[in-house]
Amino acid sequence: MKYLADYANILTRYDLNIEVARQAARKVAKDELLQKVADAVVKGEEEEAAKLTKDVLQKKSPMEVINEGLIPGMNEVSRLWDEGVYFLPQVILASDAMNAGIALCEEKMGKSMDKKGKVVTHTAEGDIHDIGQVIVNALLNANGFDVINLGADVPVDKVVEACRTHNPVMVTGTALMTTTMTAFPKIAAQLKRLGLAIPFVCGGGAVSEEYVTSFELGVWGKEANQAPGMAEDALSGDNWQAMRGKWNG
Amino acid sequence: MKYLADYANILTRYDLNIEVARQAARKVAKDELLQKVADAVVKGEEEEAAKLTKDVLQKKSPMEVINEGLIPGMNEVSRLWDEGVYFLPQVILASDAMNAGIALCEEKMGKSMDKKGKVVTHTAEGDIHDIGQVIVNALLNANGFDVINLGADVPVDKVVEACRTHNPVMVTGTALMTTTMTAFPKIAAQLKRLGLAIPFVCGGGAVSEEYVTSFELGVWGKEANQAPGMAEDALSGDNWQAMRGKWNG
Amino acid sequence: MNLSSEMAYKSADEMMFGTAKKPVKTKRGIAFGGGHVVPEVVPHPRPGSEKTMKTLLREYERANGDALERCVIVGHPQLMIENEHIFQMTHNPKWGGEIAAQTARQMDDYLKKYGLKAAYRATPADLRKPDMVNMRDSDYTREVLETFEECAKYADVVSIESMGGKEVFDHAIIRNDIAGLLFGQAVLGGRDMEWMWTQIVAIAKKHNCIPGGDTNCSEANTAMFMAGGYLSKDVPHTLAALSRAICASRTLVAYECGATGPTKDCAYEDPIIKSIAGVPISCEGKTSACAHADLCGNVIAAVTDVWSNEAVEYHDMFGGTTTAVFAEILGYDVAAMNASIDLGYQKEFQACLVNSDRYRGPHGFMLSPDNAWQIGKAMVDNNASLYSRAKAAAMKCGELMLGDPLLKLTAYEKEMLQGYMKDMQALPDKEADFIDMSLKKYSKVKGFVPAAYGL
Amino acid sequence: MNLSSEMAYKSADEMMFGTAKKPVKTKRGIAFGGGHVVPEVVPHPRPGSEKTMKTLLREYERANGDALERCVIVGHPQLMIENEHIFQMTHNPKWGGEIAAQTARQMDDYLKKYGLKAAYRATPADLRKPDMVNMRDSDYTREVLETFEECAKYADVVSIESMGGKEVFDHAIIRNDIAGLLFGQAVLGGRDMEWMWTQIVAIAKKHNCIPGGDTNCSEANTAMFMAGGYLSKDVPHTLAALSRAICASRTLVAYECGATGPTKDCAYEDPIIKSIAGVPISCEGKTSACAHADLCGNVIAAVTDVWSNEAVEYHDMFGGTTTAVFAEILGYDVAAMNASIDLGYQKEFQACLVNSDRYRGPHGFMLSPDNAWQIGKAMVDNNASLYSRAKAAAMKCGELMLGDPLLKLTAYEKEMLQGYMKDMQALPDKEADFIDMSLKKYSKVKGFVPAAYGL
Ligand code: B12
Ligand code: B12
Repeated sequence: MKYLADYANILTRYDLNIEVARQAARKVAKDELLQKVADAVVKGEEEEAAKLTKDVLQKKSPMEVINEGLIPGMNEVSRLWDEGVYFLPQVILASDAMNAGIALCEEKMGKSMDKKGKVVTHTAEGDIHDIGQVIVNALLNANGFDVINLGADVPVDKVVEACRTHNPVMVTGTALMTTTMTAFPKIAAQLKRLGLAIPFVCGGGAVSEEYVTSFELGVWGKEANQAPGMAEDALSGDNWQAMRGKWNG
Repeated sequence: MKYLADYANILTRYDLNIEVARQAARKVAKDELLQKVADAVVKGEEEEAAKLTKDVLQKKSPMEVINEGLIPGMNEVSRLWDEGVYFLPQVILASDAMNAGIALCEEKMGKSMDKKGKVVTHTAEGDIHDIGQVIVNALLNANGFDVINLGADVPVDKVVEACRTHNPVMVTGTALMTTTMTAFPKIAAQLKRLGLAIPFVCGGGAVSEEYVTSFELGVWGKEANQAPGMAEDALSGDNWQAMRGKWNG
Repeated sequence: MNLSSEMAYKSADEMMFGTAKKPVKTKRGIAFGGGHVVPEVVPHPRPGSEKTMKTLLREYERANGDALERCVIVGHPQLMIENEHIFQMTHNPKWGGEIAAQTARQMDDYLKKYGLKAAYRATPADLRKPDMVNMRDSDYTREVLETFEECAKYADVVSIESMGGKEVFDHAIIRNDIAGLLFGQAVLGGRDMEWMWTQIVAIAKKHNCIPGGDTNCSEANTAMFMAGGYLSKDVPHTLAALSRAICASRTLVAYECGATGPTKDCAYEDPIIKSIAGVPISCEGKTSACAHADLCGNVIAAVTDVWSNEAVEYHDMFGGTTTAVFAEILGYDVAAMNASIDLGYQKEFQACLVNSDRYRGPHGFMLSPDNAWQIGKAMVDNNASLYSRAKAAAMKCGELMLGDPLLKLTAYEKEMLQGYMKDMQALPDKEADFIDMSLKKYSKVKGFVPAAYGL
Repeated sequence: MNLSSEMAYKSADEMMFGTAKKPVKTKRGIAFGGGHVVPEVVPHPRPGSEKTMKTLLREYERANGDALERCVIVGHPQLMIENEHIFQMTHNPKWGGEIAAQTARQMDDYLKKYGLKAAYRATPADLRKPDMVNMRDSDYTREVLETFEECAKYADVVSIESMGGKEVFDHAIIRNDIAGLLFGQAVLGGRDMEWMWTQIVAIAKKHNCIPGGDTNCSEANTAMFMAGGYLSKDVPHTLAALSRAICASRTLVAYECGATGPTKDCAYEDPIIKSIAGVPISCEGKTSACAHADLCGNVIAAVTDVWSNEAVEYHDMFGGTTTAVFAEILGYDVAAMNASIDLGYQKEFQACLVNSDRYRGPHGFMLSPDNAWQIGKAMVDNNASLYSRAKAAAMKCGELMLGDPLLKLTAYEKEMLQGYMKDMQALPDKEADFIDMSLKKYSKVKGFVPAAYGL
């Protein structure tokens, strides 16, 4: 078969035109050892992060290690992700590394560190398309939120129940089938009835902005990486109307 | 360029498989002369029909010529059309011929013959796609209905007004643009308010069954050749619910 | 205006998709007919969005933007977007202008940010329905021309689907009246086009915008859609094919008045136009199934320079919005065509397109490049008048259809065709005589005003 | 079950769309892979229609009927309709069966009335999400198998998108973990398929229904969609390509268990499958843009025997309902391909499809027939285990991508690819050792139950 050497008339590799220049991670810790910990997180090396955390815990308090090593490292990762330098797997691996470190610190403290706030996540009843949710979970986690992960194919009542018991700052839903997303308005209605006006961020392939903004509490999520920013807004007290105004339309 | 002699693997000429065998028109008049008139209608020969009508009117009463020559001829045409032998133009030309004959008879009677019943037809405001309506008019006409043709781009009020003054057995609307069909529910609503529960048959490329059956009075028209049958039903007293039950769903 | 006396192509073999004798360049670097085929996507706004200019602007911002974005996502190098005006965009000329301006800005951004080459075509709606308004002197007439002024400031290309002769055509098409088609489409339509297009070309030049072209959608397409597929019984396919041949006489007028192409996508007569005028043409076929069905989905691409979907209403599909989806499909369609060009396989590829539909029906047959060229040739050889070249085109088309045993016709359609041929032979040779005859014959046609055509 | 040890094709040059080494015939006279390409349209019901069996029956009656009618209107000789079960059709096996029965009746009518050759494919939904139910012992498992019983009575073809190994895959794909893909897709997925497909084939045989095939939609497609187009940053395209190569090891199991094809449309690994198994394959690309975007819209058609749109939700477009519209487009796509076959231009046509996408990205590159064949060859040469052939496929795929300078990769994706290659080199040769290693490594993955795979 004949193969062309020049395909400029057939297709354009825009991805090559726009690739973001790689950049080294910045120093984020004031201290040699803690920087090592941060580096392990930035590199997404779980064992390394655990090992280093153990060592540092000889000299530093758990909260120091968390707040001046693990978290700053993760923040640096978030920055690189936001700027398009990092891809999703690097973020996930980094958060695995951070979590390994935090686990050891919590062990030492004898209590678990307090997270920013709770977010309940789920994929709609009858729907097992949960990768979008998996990404959302990982990113929220990486940004210090306490994720109540209900998994996939979750009945309406179970979601409502979880909101009642955990009273999260935000609840999310993912659906990739037009025949399952119909659960979202039902959930929103029940939450309202219970006086729980929690911002309900819905996303997933089948879910359109038009659909989500057609029921109260609904805020449309286009990309999983919006989830942390949305959670921050909810944490800072924005109600669903304010969030819809900011993220939709 | 290379051309294939056999394209059986590429396409199937279903039209050849299903062509309806032509058939001669039947005798429909009991009398030589009237049969000639009927034949002229069946052949769609306007001048011929007029000429023959003139002659026959020497010996026969106008109502005889109409009821035993022109109309039976047209009925035969409708039969050939229903059976798929005749195409639309043959029907139109036949009705032109019939109308030419009827005009002469009416002249002689000094009054116009009474039609089966009135039907108001229009194409939606802002929409000039009126061919569907043109066909509908022709077929209704051919079947002896008195067509009040409002033409294209007709404002809502004008349609409603026409219904009030003419009180037709049926009203039709055509729209080929999704941005113009929105006039139909408005018309239906006003008719209801005025207590005119006239079956409102809506059709046209953009108009779906779902849409038309979503408002009261609405009956969906798929093919123009349904129009006469629908008008007959309306004439025989069927209300819009009955007609929707029969023609839609 | 001189009626064309020569073919742009010496033979049909010279005609190929992607290349036109007279290529046309845009400011963002697209060359229509410059060697490769360009996709053209046409979104249509959702019902309700036409309520205000604001809502309509937002609708088009998304619809047009989604198409541009999808091209970047999958790697399509070029895209033309056409907005076919809905009533409100031409009835309020500012609306059409604002939407053109907004889209031009979007396209500049995509060029700067990614290097995507895009172009915008504005197609004002011809609101002049002959039986309802005076073609040359009505508010609608003035609105249409004003809308061209507004759009030409920002659009790369302007086009229209003009309506001349429609009143007579509508009367004739459902009466098997071939003379009526010749009069309505060619004699009246051609005259109306000359009047319109001298003005459109002047407006476009003033704003250095490209005067694209016209289409006989209002007549030949109406005939084609009424003829429909294998189950319809409204109009014989043979008559629709003759109506197509006839309309080439009037559509050609745009280019004789200075329009340069890219022509209008729904002008299925464009292969004939290209053979004579050599302008880059835009065509639509299989990938415009979203807008209508036809029996020439592949063959119509055989000599095209731009490939379109005619129109798709904007809404969500699983794979994204309709405009994104159809921009992607059209882009892949042309990617294969352009690959064939660079591989040197375009002749083979073209043969596949042609053989797909050549015998699917009269339209596919007459629009095969060889037949389209012959119809064009008959036109330039009989260019005494709009009428004479239209009749010559129709006669040639009929001869070709009756002459090829592989083109099967139903008994009914063949019989009809033979009738049309007889009717045409009986018509006068001179346009003047034909006009006299027709003015009498059609004087009673609802709304027909000879003066509106300068008659 | 014996793992394939030979290629069905001696070289990639032998592979061509429309023809398969082992054609498959249906009762209404279609021969898949028998010399010409067949279109396959896939409607999806509108939300709300799933409420009762009655409403869903009506929905499919229209959606499937519209596609059949459109084929008659435009002249397409053959059509396969697939109904991909929504949850309710498999959760209530009777529903799936009733819909299959209804469609079979419609197809019989169209054959009798017009001579249209149609076939029906039923694809029960694999409700078994590994982290939620026991793959071999759950109500969902029983429902799926019962649904096959119900559908096989009326359908021409049955297929499934099986889910084995999904729990480990989901963990691995977002962690750049190539070993996890090998374990989840090949080792676990292949074992689950052997368990499922021996039963599916038995059921199909019993009702003399054709056991079509499987797809790694749940994993390789997930990776491909996450890699997305040129703007996504979820998964490197190079990893998605390796995931595709790996999945060929498990998808092939269906045919090693007696499935005969036509394969499942969304199995982009099918060109590799065809090179080994010689079964007729179904593929989807540009015309499935209605369902998702991909970077191999044309090349994926290069060796296909059936051409699909993956899925389109049923609703109205200007040109008719979506199923009518896409049946028309698919039919025209294959009409051009079939014309090329009868003209003897299929090689040139194929070259245009391949060159359209060969360098659009890793997927288009690895699925070009020459590369697909080489990946298949690596599999049969390393057929000691599901693991060994999967790793060989991935290694070969990686070598090819790194070896062709015309396949441009972003610096990031190239670096990642080199990393995956190193990781794979470091893995054990023997499947047993790899399994030991993996059982430890993934023991903490949510819901992973080795016993559910016989481990
Ligand atoms: C011909 C045509 C035109 C002609 C119309 C001529 C005329 N006098 O009708 C002209 C050129 C004027 C035209 C103009 C435009 N058009 Co136009 N046009 C078409 C086309 C190609 C064919 C329509 C047609 O005549 N079909 C044949 C007739 C017989 O079908 P029908 O009317 O649907 O009728 C059948 C059934 O519906 C039924 N029926 C209809 N009415 C009734 C009533 C009853 C009682 C019953 C029982 C049955 C029934 O019977 C018939 C079958 O037997 C369509 C393409 C398409 N897909 O439809 C576009 C189309 C309708 N046009 C379209 C557009 C956008 C336009 C323009 C705005 C384009 C422009 N920018 O200029 C302008 C409109 C200006 C305006 N204000 O209206 C769009 C509409 C999009 C939408 N749905 O909103 C379409 C769909 C093309 C497209 N895909 O974009 N157009
Ligand atoms: C992978 C896949 C599968 C996998 C799912 C694996 C899994 N664990 O998720 C498997 C094989 C299991 C599968 C099964 C089926 N599938 Co499936 N599947 C897909 C596919 C190919 C990709 C989906 C995907 O993962 N995309 C990537 C993810 C990352 O995208 P995403 O979830 O949309 O998330 C993005 C955004 O939406 C957003 N987001 C999502 N959620 C949230 C939440 C918040 C808070 C925020 C801010 C953002 C956000 O963030 C992400 C981007 O960053 C799609 C094709 C398509 N066009 O989508 C079909 C598709 C979704 N599947 C479909 C179907 C029909 C099925 C089956 C019924 C088929 C069958 N007969 O077996 C079964 C379903 C069974 C069931 N009960 O669910 C249809 C759905 C049609 C519909 N819309 O109704 C689709 C669209 C394919 C098609 N075109 O037909 N499928």
